[in-house]
Amino acid sequence: MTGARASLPRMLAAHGVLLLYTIIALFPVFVIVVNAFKSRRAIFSEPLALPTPATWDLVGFRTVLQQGDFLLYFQNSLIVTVASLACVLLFGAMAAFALSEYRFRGNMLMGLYLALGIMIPIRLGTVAILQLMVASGLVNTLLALILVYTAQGLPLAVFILSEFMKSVSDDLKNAGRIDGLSEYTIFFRLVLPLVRPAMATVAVFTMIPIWNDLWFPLILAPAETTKTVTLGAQVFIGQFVTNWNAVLAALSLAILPVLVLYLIFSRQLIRGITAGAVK
Amino acid sequence: MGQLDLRAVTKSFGQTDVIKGVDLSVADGEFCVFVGPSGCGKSTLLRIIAGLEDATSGDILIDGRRVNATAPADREISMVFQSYALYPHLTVRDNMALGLRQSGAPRATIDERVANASRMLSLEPLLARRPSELSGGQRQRVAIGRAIVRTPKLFLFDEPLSNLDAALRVHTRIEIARLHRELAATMIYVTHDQVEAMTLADKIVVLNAGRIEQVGAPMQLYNDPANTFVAGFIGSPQMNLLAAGPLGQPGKTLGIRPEHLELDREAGAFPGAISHVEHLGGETNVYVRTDTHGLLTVRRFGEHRFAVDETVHLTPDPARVFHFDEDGRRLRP
Amino acid sequence: MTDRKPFRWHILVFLAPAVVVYTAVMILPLFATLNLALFTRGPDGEAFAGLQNFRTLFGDPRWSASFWNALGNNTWFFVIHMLVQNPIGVALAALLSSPRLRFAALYRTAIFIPTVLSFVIVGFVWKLILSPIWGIAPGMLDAVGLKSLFSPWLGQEDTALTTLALISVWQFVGIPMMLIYAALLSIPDEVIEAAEMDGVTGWAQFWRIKLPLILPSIGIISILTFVGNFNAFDLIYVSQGALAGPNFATDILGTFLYRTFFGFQLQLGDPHMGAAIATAMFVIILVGVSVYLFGIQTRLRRYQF
Amino acid sequence: MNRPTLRALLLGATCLAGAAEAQDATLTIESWRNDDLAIWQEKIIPAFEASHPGIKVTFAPSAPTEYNAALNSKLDAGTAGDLITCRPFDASLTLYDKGQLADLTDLAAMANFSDVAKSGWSTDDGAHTFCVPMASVIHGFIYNKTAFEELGVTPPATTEEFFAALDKIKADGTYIPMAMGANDQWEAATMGYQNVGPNHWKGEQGRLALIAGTQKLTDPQWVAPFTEIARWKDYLGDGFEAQTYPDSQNLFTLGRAAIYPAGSWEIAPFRAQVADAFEMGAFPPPVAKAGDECYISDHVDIAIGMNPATKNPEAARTFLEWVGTPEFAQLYANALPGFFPLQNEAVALDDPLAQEFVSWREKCKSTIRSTYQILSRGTPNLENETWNASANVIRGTETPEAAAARLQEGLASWYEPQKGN
Repeated sequence: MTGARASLPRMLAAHGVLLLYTIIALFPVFVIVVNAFKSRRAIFSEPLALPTPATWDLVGFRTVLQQGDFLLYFQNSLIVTVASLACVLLFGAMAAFALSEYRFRGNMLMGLYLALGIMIPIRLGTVAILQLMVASGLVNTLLALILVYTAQGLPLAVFILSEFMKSVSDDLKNAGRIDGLSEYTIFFRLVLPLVRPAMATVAVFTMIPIWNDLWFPLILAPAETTKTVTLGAQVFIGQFVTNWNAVLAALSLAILPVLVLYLIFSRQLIRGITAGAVK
Repeated sequence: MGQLDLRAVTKSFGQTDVIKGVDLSVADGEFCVFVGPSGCGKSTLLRIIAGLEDATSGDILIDGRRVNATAPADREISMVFQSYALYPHLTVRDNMALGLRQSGAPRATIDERVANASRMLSLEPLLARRPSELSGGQRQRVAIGRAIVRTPKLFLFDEPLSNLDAALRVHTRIEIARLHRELAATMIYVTHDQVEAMTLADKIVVLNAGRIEQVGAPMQLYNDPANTFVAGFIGSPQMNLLAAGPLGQPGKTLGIRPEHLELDREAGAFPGAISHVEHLGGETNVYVRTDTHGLLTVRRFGEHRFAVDETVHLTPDPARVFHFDEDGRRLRP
Repeated sequence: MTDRKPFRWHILVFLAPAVVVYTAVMILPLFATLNLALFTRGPDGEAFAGLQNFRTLFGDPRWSASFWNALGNNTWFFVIHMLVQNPIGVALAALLSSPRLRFAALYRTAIFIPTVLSFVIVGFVWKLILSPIWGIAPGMLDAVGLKSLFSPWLGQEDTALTTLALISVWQFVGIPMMLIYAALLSIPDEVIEAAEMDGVTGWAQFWRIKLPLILPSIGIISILTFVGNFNAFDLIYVSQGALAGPNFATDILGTFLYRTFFGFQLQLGDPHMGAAIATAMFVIILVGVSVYLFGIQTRLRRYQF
Repeated sequence: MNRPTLRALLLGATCLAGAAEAQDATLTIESWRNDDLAIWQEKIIPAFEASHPGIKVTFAPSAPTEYNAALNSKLDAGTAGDLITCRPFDASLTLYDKGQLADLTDLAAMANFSDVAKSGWSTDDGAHTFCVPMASVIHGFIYNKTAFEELGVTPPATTEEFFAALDKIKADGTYIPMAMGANDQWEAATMGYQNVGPNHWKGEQGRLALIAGTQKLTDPQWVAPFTEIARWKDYLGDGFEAQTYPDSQNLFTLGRAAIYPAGSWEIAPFRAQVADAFEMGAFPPPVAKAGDECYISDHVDIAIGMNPATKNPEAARTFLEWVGTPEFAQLYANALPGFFPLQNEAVALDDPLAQEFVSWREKCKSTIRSTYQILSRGTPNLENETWNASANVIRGTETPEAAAARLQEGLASWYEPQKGN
């Protein structure tokens, strides 16, 4: 198939480069997955070999299933991640809209204030956060985690979204105002759909640190009923011996839900963009 | 130099056939307008000529050379987009110069051509500005300028005036006509506005649902439409289509342009009641409701006074009627 | 603009939820912590010390040597990301956004997968791959006759940091790729088509049309990389430990801070010195972000399509 | 945060919670010993609960690297568990000083422990003890007995025999002579420096002299351990610079290395991993010449104390008394061979390798790691510096003399008795 715009050599070169990089990206993942199904001995004697009947070993997965309630941990992780994301996106987009759309006294300062959070690791505030959660009775609840992650995700979300909101056509918003739409309707009906790709992007990289965070679940919600997957998997990391079978099994299973979330968002990203292009 | 030939060009998007076999020749220096209702495939056809879409089958020839697999840039054409598609980050000058610079033209040539084009389009004072600092009409002129400097074999225009206000549209229309004369270049122009088509074209191609209905000079289409579609599409106000039977005429349908329908207060072929009158100064359009033929339009030159609901009588000029068969095809005597 | 209205409540409504949550859960705790930098623990409990902790951090040769070492390493870490991660990310995005590319979604997802991995397994698998003992990297180099190039990169002072930076690049290249990809897709088709007609195709199209239009996104990525790198911690921590060996060759501000603030092994946590380091980091990042916001971002032109 | 309000809230919550579960007192143990989760759940807790109805115990470990940081945060905010596993020396002493560990001096079970056993968890003057000692770990060398027999190597007693054995294994080429890596640094310090060191500085004698300021780290007996481990470089596997601690363990348990500089904690996991692949033996750190007095590092490692903020102080003390009994020692030592009880009363061990290790207590003089008491209280931290220095020395990037000089300079910069030396 030769088209006017898609020359064959160019396409082949593109595929070549992408394929090469895909291999680089996936090779270590392949190593992880392959070894999750092998016995400890086999992992280290031949890390690259595919599991054979002799080395096939589900001990990692068995340990994971026996040790603690991983289904519940997964559920907790999902609840925390999705709820935090929803809050980050909604609150973040609202604030970003206020900052990028309206001129008001202190706009610039407010923008800088909201950006301060990306400059200090939130981990430093641990003790004060924990005290806050104790005072409000939220220790060992998922809400505590959701609040922390929302706060943690907001600065970046506001920063990026306000950048993108500046590229939404003024004419469109003004047209809405002339048609009598309220500022809220303009935001929810006109602006939000147009920045959907940006929202998807923000969602994607807000969710990853949340999903993989170990610290706050450990401090704020270490109870059995509120454990997250990452925290649950820590059980297998010992002082002197780490049960790599179980760690690989638990953490490679933990990739799947984030991957699904990623696929959902990346579809939004593409849909949002193509929808915007159609006149 | 700028001969275009399309041979049995088709285009499908999945199951949908958008272009259903188009054959067309456009001679060097000709101003050819594709006209048709929206969704008829005229823009797609233009994009196929440009190389922005690939034809599903058929041949596209420019100056006799088959260009189906030639990149747009190598077809020696240029295009003016509906939304102008100016590069937002470049100045007017750079917008115009970019293509030439890319093809490695010497600096002097670029400067000269940009200077020529901007003189032709009165863009000189705007050369250092960016698109966001221009008005709609100015942007349109830059887009045209960008097309001119490349001295292409073929100019393609994709509804270039639809984003302009009425006065500017007339002005730019004349501008384009003048450019065509000065450049003596082949131009292909897509519009849904039959007035633009009539005023600009050497040759009009009427498209409907992915097929060419008729090709011809403006007056040829006006005076000799091949079917009811062309008859209805060309001319404003639209041609009246009457049932032929009650008038004892041959064929299924009878076409008569509003200016060829006689209106008389006393007597005529059939009666009707005036439902609305439009006074345009130079002409008066009278809308008449009839029992047998529905709402008909009568166009009379000069100022005339009619009252709404007044009963009048209509008579078609027998020398000016067109006869169409069941399928809408013209029955020629 | 709606300047004539008496009070624009909607601005308040739009800002309130974010500001409230952010202030209560993040800013107040963080500044309570940074405030610790002004105190020390003496024999009779905490005492106000003014800038003494900062004098120690920058004046005491031991503290300042550690600090400058960490800052230097951090800068190198950032440079590698800017020179490797972002160009690769942009290039991949450019390839992915080429029209009518098949399997684009597949490539995109595959390249993004490392980003979602937890640091624990990233550290594990790369140590396994690069290990001189278990033979993946040496074996693969051997297969192409380059075994002599292999060395225990993670264990040598001159290569460890670069190796870790490259691992981090491997993990996070998906993020600039995504952002740039989104930016590229939002360039109107007609502009690209106009370029095609002008003969500006392929790489030239990328350099002359697309790149200038996505510069604001590249700016965002640069600043995100900067902030992310200067806050980085986990990868080094899981692969080299809090002492960031060999011989502190991989010590960055994040590990230096963690070690000082929370303590490590027999070293007790010193929240006061830790807070001083955190404040220094905060100032560094703030300066970087301000330079970007006021020096660069205002000069980047944004285009409404 | 407004502290009084917070306290009130906390108290309120406590009362409510207390009323709800007046029947059973539940004790939560904070620990870094993820490794022992199964042992606690399956052996120790059931044994305790069987003899103490009305008290429920939960073992809640966190990853060892996060333990100190997480525990401190939770103690500061008041959400830590009732019982706290104690690191030895300053980490716990600081908690005691801050009132975050209760004074347990009056616990009856404390009588079962010697002052040395309690030293890791007592104030500097020994007047107060705040954790019940649980176990110590002993350093030495574990070797692949099968390989030794195959090559005709016998366990060495002197340094020269040790290096001769290494030479022989190296010459043969089947096995990597010694499994140790420099990547994680602590291996080099703990299993290298602190393992062979006591023979040079004569155990407690040298350690206490260092604390008193009468010896310096640049004295020959303190440089010699560095010189000795510097010689190990030639016997380590290819790329040992990037070899991690788990790599070393795997090298040995997969039968690829002949000698493993060890801590006794390896016994249980090695048993499980080696299974029947080969036989293991152990020998103590070699002495300079045959007949020299030998010293071993028998390091107090783990203890357990009480969070003063506990809601169930009575139950907690009951549990701690039980931890101080020989019954617990018996249970713990045999569940975790390699963690040796610190009680006065001898405990019968089942594991032959563990028996071998513990038998050295009879032949040699015990000491604890030189850097742990008092000397790692300032900045720079002597223990952490020793990790770095040991790894550097083994990698050959710093000479033993330079490393010793650097440590001495660091120590003298803040430690009064060493100043002016």
